[in-house]
Amino acid sequence: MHIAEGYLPPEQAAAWFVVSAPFVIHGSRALVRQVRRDPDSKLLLGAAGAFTFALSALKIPSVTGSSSHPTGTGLGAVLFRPPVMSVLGGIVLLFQALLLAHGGLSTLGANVFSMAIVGPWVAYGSYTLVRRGGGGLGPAVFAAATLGNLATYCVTVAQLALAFPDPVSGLVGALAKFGGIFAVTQIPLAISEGLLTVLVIRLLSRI
Amino acid sequence: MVSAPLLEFVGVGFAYQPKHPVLTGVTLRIEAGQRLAVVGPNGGGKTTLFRLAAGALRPASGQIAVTGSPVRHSRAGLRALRQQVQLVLQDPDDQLFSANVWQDVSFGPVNLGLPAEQVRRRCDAALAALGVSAIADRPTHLLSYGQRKRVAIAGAVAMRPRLLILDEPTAGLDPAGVETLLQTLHDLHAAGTTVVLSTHDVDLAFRWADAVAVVSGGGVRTVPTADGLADGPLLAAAHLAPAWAPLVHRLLDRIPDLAGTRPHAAAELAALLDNTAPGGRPPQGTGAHRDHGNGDDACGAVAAP
Amino acid sequence: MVSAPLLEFVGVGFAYQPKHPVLTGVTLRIEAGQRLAVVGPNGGGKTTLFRLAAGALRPASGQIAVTGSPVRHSRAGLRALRQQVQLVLQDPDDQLFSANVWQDVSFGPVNLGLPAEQVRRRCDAALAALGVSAIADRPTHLLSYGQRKRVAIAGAVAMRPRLLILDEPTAGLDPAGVETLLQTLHDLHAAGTTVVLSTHDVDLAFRWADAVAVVSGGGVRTVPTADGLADGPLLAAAHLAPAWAPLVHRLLDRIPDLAGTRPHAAAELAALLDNTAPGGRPPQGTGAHRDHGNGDDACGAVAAP
Amino acid sequence: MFALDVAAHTGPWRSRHPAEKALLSLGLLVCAVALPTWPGALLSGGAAALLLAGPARVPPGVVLRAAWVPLLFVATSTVPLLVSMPAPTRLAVDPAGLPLAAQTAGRSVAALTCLLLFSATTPLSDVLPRLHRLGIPPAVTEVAALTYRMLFLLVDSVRAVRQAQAARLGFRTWRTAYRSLAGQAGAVFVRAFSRARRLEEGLAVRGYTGSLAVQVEEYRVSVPFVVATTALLGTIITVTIRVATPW
Repeated sequence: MHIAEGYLPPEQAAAWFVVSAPFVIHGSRALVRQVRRDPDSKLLLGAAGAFTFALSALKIPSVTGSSSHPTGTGLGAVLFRPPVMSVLGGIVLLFQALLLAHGGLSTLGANVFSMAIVGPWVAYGSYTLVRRGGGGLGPAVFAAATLGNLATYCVTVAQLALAFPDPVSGLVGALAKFGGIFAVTQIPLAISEGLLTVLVIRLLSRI
Repeated sequence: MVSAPLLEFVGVGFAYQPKHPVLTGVTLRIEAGQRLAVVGPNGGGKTTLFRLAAGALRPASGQIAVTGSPVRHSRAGLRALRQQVQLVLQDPDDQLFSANVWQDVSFGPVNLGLPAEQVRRRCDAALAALGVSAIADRPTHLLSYGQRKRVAIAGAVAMRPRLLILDEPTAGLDPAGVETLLQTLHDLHAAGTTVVLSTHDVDLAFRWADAVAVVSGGGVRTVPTADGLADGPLLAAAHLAPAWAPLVHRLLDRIPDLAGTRPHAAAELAALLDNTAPGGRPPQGTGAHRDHGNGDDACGAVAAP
Repeated sequence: MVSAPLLEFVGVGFAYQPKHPVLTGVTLRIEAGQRLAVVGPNGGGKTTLFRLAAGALRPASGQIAVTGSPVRHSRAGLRALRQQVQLVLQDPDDQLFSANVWQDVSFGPVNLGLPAEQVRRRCDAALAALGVSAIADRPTHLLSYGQRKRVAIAGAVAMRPRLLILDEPTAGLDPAGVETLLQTLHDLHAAGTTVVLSTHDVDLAFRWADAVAVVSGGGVRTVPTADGLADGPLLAAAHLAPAWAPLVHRLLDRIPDLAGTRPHAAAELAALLDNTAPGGRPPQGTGAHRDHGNGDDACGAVAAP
Repeated sequence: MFALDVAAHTGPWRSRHPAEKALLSLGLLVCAVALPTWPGALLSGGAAALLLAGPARVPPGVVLRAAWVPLLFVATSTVPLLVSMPAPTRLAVDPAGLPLAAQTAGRSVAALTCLLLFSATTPLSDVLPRLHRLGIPPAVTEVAALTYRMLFLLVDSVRAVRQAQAARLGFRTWRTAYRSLAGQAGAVFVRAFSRARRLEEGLAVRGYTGSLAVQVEEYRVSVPFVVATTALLGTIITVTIRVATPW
């Protein structure tokens, strides 16, 4: 779920850039170091970015009739680790904004924070926790993808609620309103992405 | 009795972009049991024609019918079509998406909802028909290009279509690979499948097909193989070079010893020449397989010395 | 004066996996100014041979030399090699890394550290040589397959190599595309570049090349074109069909009117037949371009009626 | 493949310097977002719309198709602004939210129009190799450029595989559809990394040792274009401040 261009008030849009910047700069430094050590990894990183973008061309059938696409944050975080995903995710979100008008430039900071930072970290954390707790690959991947997607959704809702608090009940009411209106599509979608990612990882682990 | 053709296009038009039609008013009949080669320049609409036939695209105008019934593009209509017509794309990687060969070939039969035993039987048969039974448990991405091509065809064959359409099946294969594939298509045809393929190799079309469909300038013209591949203006319009074989036949008819012989491949001509050389070299078998199926152009046997 | 060949392999062996050698003891000389066609079965080692020549692989045994100096696989050695030898792979998407044609072609010259003005001049010349100047500002992903092939070749030509090696440059092109590409290669050759290409099309090799290198069974045998493509056992060992043209030449010599004529393409034979048909049809120009460069097999002009 | 990308590569502004187009459309975008929505967003959005339809000659169909998904988001997320929640279990339509809803939706639509003006006129391949001038490390811009090149190949693969699966009845039931989707993602993953490996080999042959520096086409910066852009932005800013500032 991308926040559309111009939807956030200017101060808040700018604030999310400030929040995201350290993560993206840290990720870029890691990327530059990796590329310097191994120039060929540039091509692998390009492929990883292109793969993450291409996932948005998958059409998940959804209960509400419309189809939607997976965020790919869970799969990306498990395969490529969160620091790299912050840069690759940023590149992918930029391309989605410019090639598809999904998201936007003014809202790039906010979308990067939800989809390229929080989503991957939550996914990676869930994956690690389930694995350490003795869970199998399947449950770990399911948790990573579902929780990564849900975390992205929750952050987006919080970003909208912060921008537009309810005149009566304030932030809490706004969270309930924005959370409610997107829950219909986003919660089934998170579970779908979890199931799909398990199937993908199973397929990939067999080849 | 005049029966409906297996597949029929009547006045079919199609455009990817509104103002640039790829096909305009295409009329085409594919009869059951036919071997049809589709030739034409790159970008001329061959693949579009095939995608229309397989229901992957919906015609902008005109009608497509299978055994006389118009194709409906509803879910049920497409499902019915796909059990009759299967298309194998040029790049096998576009069709291989499972972890291993067996799973990939079983994809269609499993989706048909067949019981496990029937799925197994169909896969076994399809793998055997394509000569890839031995690699059934290999991961698809570790196969050679030629093997991937055969597995992609096996996936379509496992659907047991009445019409099998292959887009450039011989592209990228070496001559030995082409021969083996032609033998396979020959066997599938003998077992009752109608086979359509596209190719840039007019000599291959000449020796394999009953009829040739020339796609160019948005239209399609179907002609019997021997006429079509000797028709200079028709070929030139489609940016095609003439085939060697029909020209060689004309040459042979001017040599008294050889008049009436009809070699369809260079190897056959080589054998013929060695057998009838003025010096009289000893005869040699060619060993190569080939088809002699041009109905209206019966092949003379290779003449004995 | 005996000068060193442009590229020479002496006893070169290579294996991707220790126990499965792809090439064993290959000896090959490519003379400056030659046009060499490399033929052989898929998986037979053609691409490996090319990668060795371009310095992308390091021979396990034996030596590769350019104009008499052994190739060193150090950074500087490879840099020197790449200014002499450029390889164009079969799939253009394996070499086009940029989304913009001009940028992609400029990669080599920029990488050589040339000043901007020289880079520009080289790119302009390379794009013009390949006939793709008009699409210099187009994105790679909107080009047709044939255009991408030409851009990939332009990228190699911009390096101004003395030896240009092309892996299956005509694969996937339609006959008109093949003719245009051959014309381009003809022009590059005329401008002083030594050109080596691999192909499955023996008739193409026959009409284009001076010499043919047959790669099979881990070894390479180089023979003059006319001998090689009429050598049945040699071709059979490499899973190749014979070429039509040399067989047709033997046939023509048995027809008194036509003896000595040497058509190299089916279109030329068609014109010849139309001009000398017993019925006497009016002569037609073939219009098609082709090479007559087989040094030891001088081409007779197409006979007048 | 992406209508906006095709428009950017074929439109009349194709050979304008990307910085000119960035100044114009991103300048308008900043005005739309940062100035008081009335009349700032209306003026900037209106200017962007006129430029799209006029000199940039972007087909209206391209704009509308691209705008559909973000407009759906704007419509959905504006609903909560029109509703208030006086108690945790009560929702009430709140006419007082109308000005904020109109302001937010208006700003978003205007900013979206400015974004479309940029993306429908400026090819990414012109932008990415120039970004290092803004201090972005070349390693990052080169990875972005490779991503841009390869994503077309991969999105093509997704489509081709989807069609091939449909031909073999891969979307007959929910169960088969999920299996097919996983197949698409798996196939694309394998394809992505085999592409990377093959490109690595292809570039090695071309002499790649770590830098993917290329020469970018030189576009002359048009002084009239820059002057006109500055004048337009200046006018929008002045008028907006005049109108929005209470005397």
